[in-house]
Amino acid sequence: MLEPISIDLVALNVTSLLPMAITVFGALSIIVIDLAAKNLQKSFFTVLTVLFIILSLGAVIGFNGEDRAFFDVILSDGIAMISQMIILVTSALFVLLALGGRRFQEFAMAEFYALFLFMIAGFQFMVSSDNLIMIFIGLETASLALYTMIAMHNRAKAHEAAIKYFTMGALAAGFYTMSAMIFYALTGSVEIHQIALVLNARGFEPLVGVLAATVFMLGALGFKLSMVPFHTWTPDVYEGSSAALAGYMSIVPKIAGFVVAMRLFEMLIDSGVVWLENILYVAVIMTMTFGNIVALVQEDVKRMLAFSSIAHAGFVMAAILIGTTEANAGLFLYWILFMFANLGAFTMLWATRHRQNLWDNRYQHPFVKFSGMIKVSPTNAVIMGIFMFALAGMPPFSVFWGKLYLMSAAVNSGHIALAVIMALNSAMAVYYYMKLIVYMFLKDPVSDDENIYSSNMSTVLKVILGFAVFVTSISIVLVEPLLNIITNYVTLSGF
Amino acid sequence: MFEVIAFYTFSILTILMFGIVVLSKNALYAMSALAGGMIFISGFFFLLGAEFLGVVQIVVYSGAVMALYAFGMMFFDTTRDVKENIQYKKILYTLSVLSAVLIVIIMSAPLFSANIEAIYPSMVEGVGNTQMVGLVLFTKYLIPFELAAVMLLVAMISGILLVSKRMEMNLTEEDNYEEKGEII
Amino acid sequence: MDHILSLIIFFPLIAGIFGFLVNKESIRAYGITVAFIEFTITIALWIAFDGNEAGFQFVEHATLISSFGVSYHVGVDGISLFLVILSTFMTMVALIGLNIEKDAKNLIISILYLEMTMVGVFLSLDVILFYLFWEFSLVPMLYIIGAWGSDRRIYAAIKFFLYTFAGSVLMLVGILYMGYIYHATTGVWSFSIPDWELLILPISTQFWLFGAFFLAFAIKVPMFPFHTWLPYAHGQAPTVGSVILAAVLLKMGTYGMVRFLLPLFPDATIYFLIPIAIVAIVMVIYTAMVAYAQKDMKQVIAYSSISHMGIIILGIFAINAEGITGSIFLMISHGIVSGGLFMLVGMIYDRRHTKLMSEFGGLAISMPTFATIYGIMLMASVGLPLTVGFVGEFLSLMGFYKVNWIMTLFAGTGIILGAVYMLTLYKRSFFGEITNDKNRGLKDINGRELAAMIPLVALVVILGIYPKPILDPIDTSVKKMIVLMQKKSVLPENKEFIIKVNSIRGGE
Amino acid sequence: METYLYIALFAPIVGSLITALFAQMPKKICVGIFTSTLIFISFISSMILLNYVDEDQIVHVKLMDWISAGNLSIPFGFVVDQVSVIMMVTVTLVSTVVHIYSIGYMDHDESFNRFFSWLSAFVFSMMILVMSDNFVGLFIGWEGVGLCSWGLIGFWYKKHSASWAANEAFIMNRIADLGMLMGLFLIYWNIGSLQYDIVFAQIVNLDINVVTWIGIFLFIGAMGKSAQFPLHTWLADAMEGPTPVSALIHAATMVTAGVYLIVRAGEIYTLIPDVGLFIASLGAFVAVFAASMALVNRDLKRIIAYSTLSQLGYMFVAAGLGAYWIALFHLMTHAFFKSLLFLGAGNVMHAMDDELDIKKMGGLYSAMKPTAILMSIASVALAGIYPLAGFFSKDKILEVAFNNGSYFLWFALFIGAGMTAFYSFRLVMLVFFGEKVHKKLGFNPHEAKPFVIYALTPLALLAIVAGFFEQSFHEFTTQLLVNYEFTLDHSIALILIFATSAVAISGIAFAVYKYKRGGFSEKIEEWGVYKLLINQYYIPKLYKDGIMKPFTSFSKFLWLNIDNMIVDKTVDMIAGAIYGTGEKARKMQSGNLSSMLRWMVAGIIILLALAIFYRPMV
Amino acid sequence: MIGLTHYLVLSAILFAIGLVGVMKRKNLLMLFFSTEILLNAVNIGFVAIGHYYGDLSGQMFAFFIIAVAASEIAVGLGLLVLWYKKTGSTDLDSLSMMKG
Repeated sequence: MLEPISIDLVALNVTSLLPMAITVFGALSIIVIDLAAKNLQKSFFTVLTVLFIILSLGAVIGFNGEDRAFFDVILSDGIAMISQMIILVTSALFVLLALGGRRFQEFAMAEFYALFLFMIAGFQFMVSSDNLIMIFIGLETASLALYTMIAMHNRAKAHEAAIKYFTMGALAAGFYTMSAMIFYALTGSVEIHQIALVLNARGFEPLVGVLAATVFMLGALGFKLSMVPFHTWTPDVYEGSSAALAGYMSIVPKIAGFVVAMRLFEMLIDSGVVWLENILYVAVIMTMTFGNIVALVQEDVKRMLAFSSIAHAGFVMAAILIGTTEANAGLFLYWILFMFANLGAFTMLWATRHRQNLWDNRYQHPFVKFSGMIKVSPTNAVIMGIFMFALAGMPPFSVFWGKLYLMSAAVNSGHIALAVIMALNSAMAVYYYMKLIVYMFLKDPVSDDENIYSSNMSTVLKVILGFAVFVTSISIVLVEPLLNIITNYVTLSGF
Repeated sequence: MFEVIAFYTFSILTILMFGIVVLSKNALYAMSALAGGMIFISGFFFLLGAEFLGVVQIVVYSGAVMALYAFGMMFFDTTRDVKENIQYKKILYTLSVLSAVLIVIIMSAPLFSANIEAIYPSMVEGVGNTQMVGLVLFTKYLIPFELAAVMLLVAMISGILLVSKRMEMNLTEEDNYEEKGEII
Repeated sequence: MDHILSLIIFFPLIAGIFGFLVNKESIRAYGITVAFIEFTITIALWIAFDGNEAGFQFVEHATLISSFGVSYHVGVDGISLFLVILSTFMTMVALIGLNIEKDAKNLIISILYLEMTMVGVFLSLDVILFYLFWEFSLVPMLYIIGAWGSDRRIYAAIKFFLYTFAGSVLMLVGILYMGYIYHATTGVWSFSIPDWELLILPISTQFWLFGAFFLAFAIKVPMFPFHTWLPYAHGQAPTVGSVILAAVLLKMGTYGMVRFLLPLFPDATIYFLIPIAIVAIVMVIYTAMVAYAQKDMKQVIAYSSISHMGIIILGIFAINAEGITGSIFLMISHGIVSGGLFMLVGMIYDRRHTKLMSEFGGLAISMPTFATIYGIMLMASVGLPLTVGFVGEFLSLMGFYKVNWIMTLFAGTGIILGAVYMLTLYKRSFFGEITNDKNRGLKDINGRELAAMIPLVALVVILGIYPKPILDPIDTSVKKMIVLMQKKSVLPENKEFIIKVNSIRGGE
Repeated sequence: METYLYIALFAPIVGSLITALFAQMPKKICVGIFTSTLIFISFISSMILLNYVDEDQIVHVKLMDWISAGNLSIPFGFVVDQVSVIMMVTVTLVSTVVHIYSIGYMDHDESFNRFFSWLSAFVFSMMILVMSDNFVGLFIGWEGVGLCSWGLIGFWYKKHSASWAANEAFIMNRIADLGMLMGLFLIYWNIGSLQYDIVFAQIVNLDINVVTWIGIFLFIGAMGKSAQFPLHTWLADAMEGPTPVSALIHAATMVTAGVYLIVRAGEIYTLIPDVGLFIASLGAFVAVFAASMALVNRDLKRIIAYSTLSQLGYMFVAAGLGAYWIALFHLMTHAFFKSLLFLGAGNVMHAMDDELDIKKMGGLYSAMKPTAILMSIASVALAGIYPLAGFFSKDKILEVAFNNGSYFLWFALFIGAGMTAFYSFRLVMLVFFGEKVHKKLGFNPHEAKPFVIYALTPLALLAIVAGFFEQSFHEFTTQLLVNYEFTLDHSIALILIFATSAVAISGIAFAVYKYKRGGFSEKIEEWGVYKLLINQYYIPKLYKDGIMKPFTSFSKFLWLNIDNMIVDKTVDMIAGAIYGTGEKARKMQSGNLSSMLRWMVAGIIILLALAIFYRPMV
Repeated sequence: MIGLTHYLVLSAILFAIGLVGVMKRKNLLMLFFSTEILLNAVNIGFVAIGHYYGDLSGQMFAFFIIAVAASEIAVGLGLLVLWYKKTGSTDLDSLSMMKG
């Protein structure tokens, strides 16, 4: 007979749900408001979204309860916290890009903001759980919202991008479930900590099963993290989406993916699955190198940034392979610093977004567009230059410190060869970032019209740009406090 | 014995059905076969004592999903044969065969372990499957369940939005620009 | 006086930022003023500098990333002092000689930033800080070459940038590994050079680290066979770029060798001494011959720079006070001389818009003063005694003689070949009758150019006659470093080697 | 006395520097006078110092520190002792004469002022060379005279051949300088100092091999400056410079610096007689070798230049055999008569509008009597006829060779003496006597200005009487220098003197006899020997084809083929390869969804295959 | 007796069929069918494993997978409709604006 259910509300730790609850509530309220009051401007929704995000961020920061909540489905540990912070801050910054100078289809619709908040909620759930079901649902919620948002840009390319992303996402979902199934078959559990326990008890036998599960998980997460050869969607999707969303995509889905990968793969590597370590080693190198090599030959800045984000992801994935606390802290540090540089770069693209293809039949932001920018629009050129240098890992700008810390982590754990490859890759990467610099600073302008570079510029964008420049430039003093916070959180969760 | 016969029958049928889905040139056949395959799969669920899931499978897939597909198909006017221009067939075949072989090899490995204790036992004396499912769903999996609701909401909003009239206008186009040209 | 080094580093930066406010017409005056003030500060530093003190002076320390041991740590000793002064001096001179009108504002501000990075490289005592300035120095240079250069400027600029950048990323790995070892040994994170100098490393570690650091420096110097970016960079760069590149940027490489390779990895240094010396000698002879074959005046000087850098390297790897002191002095003198030569070529280029020697001939007739100054610089470059060029060359070769006399003999052919290509250049361009009518009405050197050249000529002679005020502080610091090397080296035979090369008559 | 030292040293440079300011201005006669005065002051100071040193006192000063690093410490130190004071006097004396002479000679030159600036600078360098108290100081002067020689040979820089010769001289000297530098390094690393006094005091303690090497290296340096075989070609080419330059630099002073070095480092060379013998042999060889080239040459200045070369050979024989004071003595006397010869030649050149071919002259005696007399005196002195200066110094050298038992050397020198006499008078005869060829060619010779002639008289006087100071010179210099012990019988010495004088006189007689009658027939120009000699043994050609051309083409090869095609291409190729890989890898990005999905599946398959088949060892 | 392995192999075969469909199909609508097959194949596996462990998690997972599948179809069809409206095609090869 079934016993009556008695649930201790305190043990549920409801507060741990607060951040996600706020975002979901925000999304719902936006829909409701949209139903109630028509003709609201995009600025209203944007600001409202930001407010909800800030509230959620407050809830994350203010959280000091137990790790586990709701029958262990929710795991609010350190990396969940830190990644949520990154997700929320990035979201808040990027959603403000909606307030560009021109009107765009998607930003005029309240649903966009609702979907945006739903997506954040999805990612939040995804990072704060070690239950494969929960992760899956969170992932899908976020992805579905994201597909729609891409398509809402309402250009043929946006649709194409959305469909490509969606289809491949569906396949990746298949991989994910397959992996979960094999893990379940092996351990009878769908919770990572439980899986770890059982696998250790079984001595990782049959290894082929463990590896197969890992393989499918690699496929699923590799898709999210745009790991070679699961990366093929990245450039197309970035190109098709609006610059604002593309920039967002280069940060948030990946950090969520990294967290899941950390939870799962590091468990395996720590338990001595050398196979995974080797495979990841190769994958990391391939991803870095491929991203860099193909980025070299791109003609469009946005596509170039897409490939470069593949390379950056590969670089950061090395942290998972290394697996030390330092490396994991480095991962988050890198990603935060990368976020600011990327925010700036994509914002700049967004601000220079012109209604027509003036330069190339296909591309919105071909390199040619920027040639001689220093003469036409010097401030913009210098700002863009700073972001390029930052992305290239030029000291003293932001990403350099991330690179430094990650490479140091590699060296400290004895992965010297890896560090060398990372270094060589950064050298290679410099070329394509430099290409834009060369166009902007060294070539002659194609047009004397300054407005060409500011057709979507607005005060908000300027503020964001200013903020990004500021953070990127002074990151040397930010590293210390950031590291302290990150290391604190990462150590808390035992990574 | 019944189990064996049922398993093999259903297996053959599902494989057949899904084979048609993948190989048929006619979209209508493919869709019908998919619906059939889904129903046969629910047969496995019943066989395995997951009545609730079996019902859900029939309702959701054969009901909702297939209806959606049918509407879609009518919209796209693909009831007739579709021409598919398949490139690099050799690669396709190699990949197909390899994937089948490898996945089957892995699945036939002894994944199962007898000494694992169920955390959420499905068989409690005197309690039906549906009841058990309800119990677990509203305790342990309450949050995923709620999130699934959110996900469905997202899907709903997306679906409505994407096919709505609003996606046919273009704000940028309406803006008064002096230059003319293709909107990107 | 406590924060004079920070002042030296950041003054150009701040001045550069404010430079945006200055209007176009007066930007050149602004640039010169700033550079002059900067130079004055460095002179004040020299005056305040205690020449008898071998260690670092005016040290400033502020932690930046405590958990990782990165700090703002600057200081100056005899080795770096004069390179700093050279940087500020050459920047000033280059700015005085500058006559580019196009986008002068951007150019001058870039030069000021460049000045900051150069000074920063020489003053940093924290390796990360060093690396930061080291890398960042590429950026203004990229802009200067790429925006104001000649036809193939972009190719040259990118080549310069990528080549040097690629070299230094491996150094970064080396730096991190070194930091790791320090951490592993002491339990504390530190990237401070004085701290690192106390670390005794096992041989195999030394080898790897030596390699990582050496590659970066070798490319920067540039050593054969990593030198091909330099002729392009020089060939395409505007005069001001070439001047600073040749005078200061190349010295970063050799400075790095003195600052890092020798004191940190003494055993590896001795182990790799002969191979490096062979490369250096090949570099001396090979590039001297290539210089001889050039048709373009600027390329001759570019290749001659490489050749001279070979002698500097040889001096450094002599591991004795004579050689190292000499090579540091040679860095300074080569900075002055090659900078001056590039300026002179720039002047002639301004007049004729060509640098091909075949276009010239008989310039001494139309431009006698110019020819005289050119001649003085040329003789200094050839290393005539009583010019600044001789002292360093003499000491470097003398130092290396103790290590290996046959190799010194080969390296010494550099001074013969140097005379060959330099005199040929001079003869082809300045001597003979005027064959090309375009050369006939050329104006002799004007006031602005003279103002830029006179300080250089004066220094060439003064330092040639009285190098002591510079040699003494260098020598003090170098001797201390050699003692350190000797203490630190792991193998007893290396200890003996250091003693041997530093003593008269084989260690008696 | 230090004041005089500084005056002697710095007076020329003061003149030079001040004059340099006027370098680009039109001719100012006062410039010439000013510098000449300063040089004369320097000469007077040198004389005062000579007087002072004669009282067996040495002036040694240290002006300031120059280079100090490590254990090395090199000051600007100057020493006036018996050897350097002789050199100082010789140098300043000849310089004074040349300066005054040049006022007349360079009268019409547009770069009159520049000339005096260079010339004074040269004197200063030479003074540093001889006065320095250490090897590096000597090296400063060494290079300084090289520089000034470069500037003065190439003085008429518009002439291609002049600037070429200047460069040749500089580069040849550089080659030798490298040897010298090596010598300095070797000394330093074995003794720890480069001061003469310390080095000479300690040199005996060194291993003989080391000393040998030091000796060889220093001699290589000397070979360049003194144009010894095989570095001799520059000297003849250096005649492109103005004639006073040839007189001062390429006859009297600079080229003898090599001899001075050997004499100065006598303490080293006495330890290594083998090297000394080699030096002597080379000297004897050059004495004959150069004289033979002088026999047939038709260029007025080149003949004298070869003669200089030959005489330098004589000096090296003396120095090599340890007779340092004799080498020095010959150096001094040679300076007098050879510069006289050159300056006279300068007069002839002026008279002949810079024509140098002696076959085109002839019979100039009537037009320029004083010059002819002066040149004849110099030639007689050169030939070594009693009682002129050349006789005393040259005979002593032959005596040394004989005394040393090097009869072969003696014989070579003996032949050389005969040849010297012959070519000297061949020149005199062809220029001043015989048929007046120049009339036919339309030349209109005239004598130089009187003050020019007067300026030459001191030299002529010294060329005549200097020989008689032999004894006092000997006593004076051997206070410092190693004495040379003659073991020869007086009678044999006398026989030798007679033999030498005889060969010299017969050489003169032959020349006079032959050229009175219009010289040799044209036929000898067909002879192989003649061709060999007129082409300078084909050595310049060898250098040009064997060294310069291959060097140039090899340089070009290195630049175009190695540097551009290999070293640089490799770098570009690496970059290109990476870029090309990018272009190839880009194809993977076909944009076709189907292939994208296939890539994903393929990735999974590969990983699965690895999962099954790849089992890394833990 | 039918063991877990039977079910798993069945699941594997169906999954492979799904993969073949995903790779082969050029009609986007039919390609979406294949993704459904993938998820269904996994569902069988989950339920079977749950059954043999006597554990409900498998059924739970399968339940959520069904939900996800349904949502995906909604969004996917929406996108496809959008595309069809624009281009009049559901052919995968019509997605060819972006490459390289």
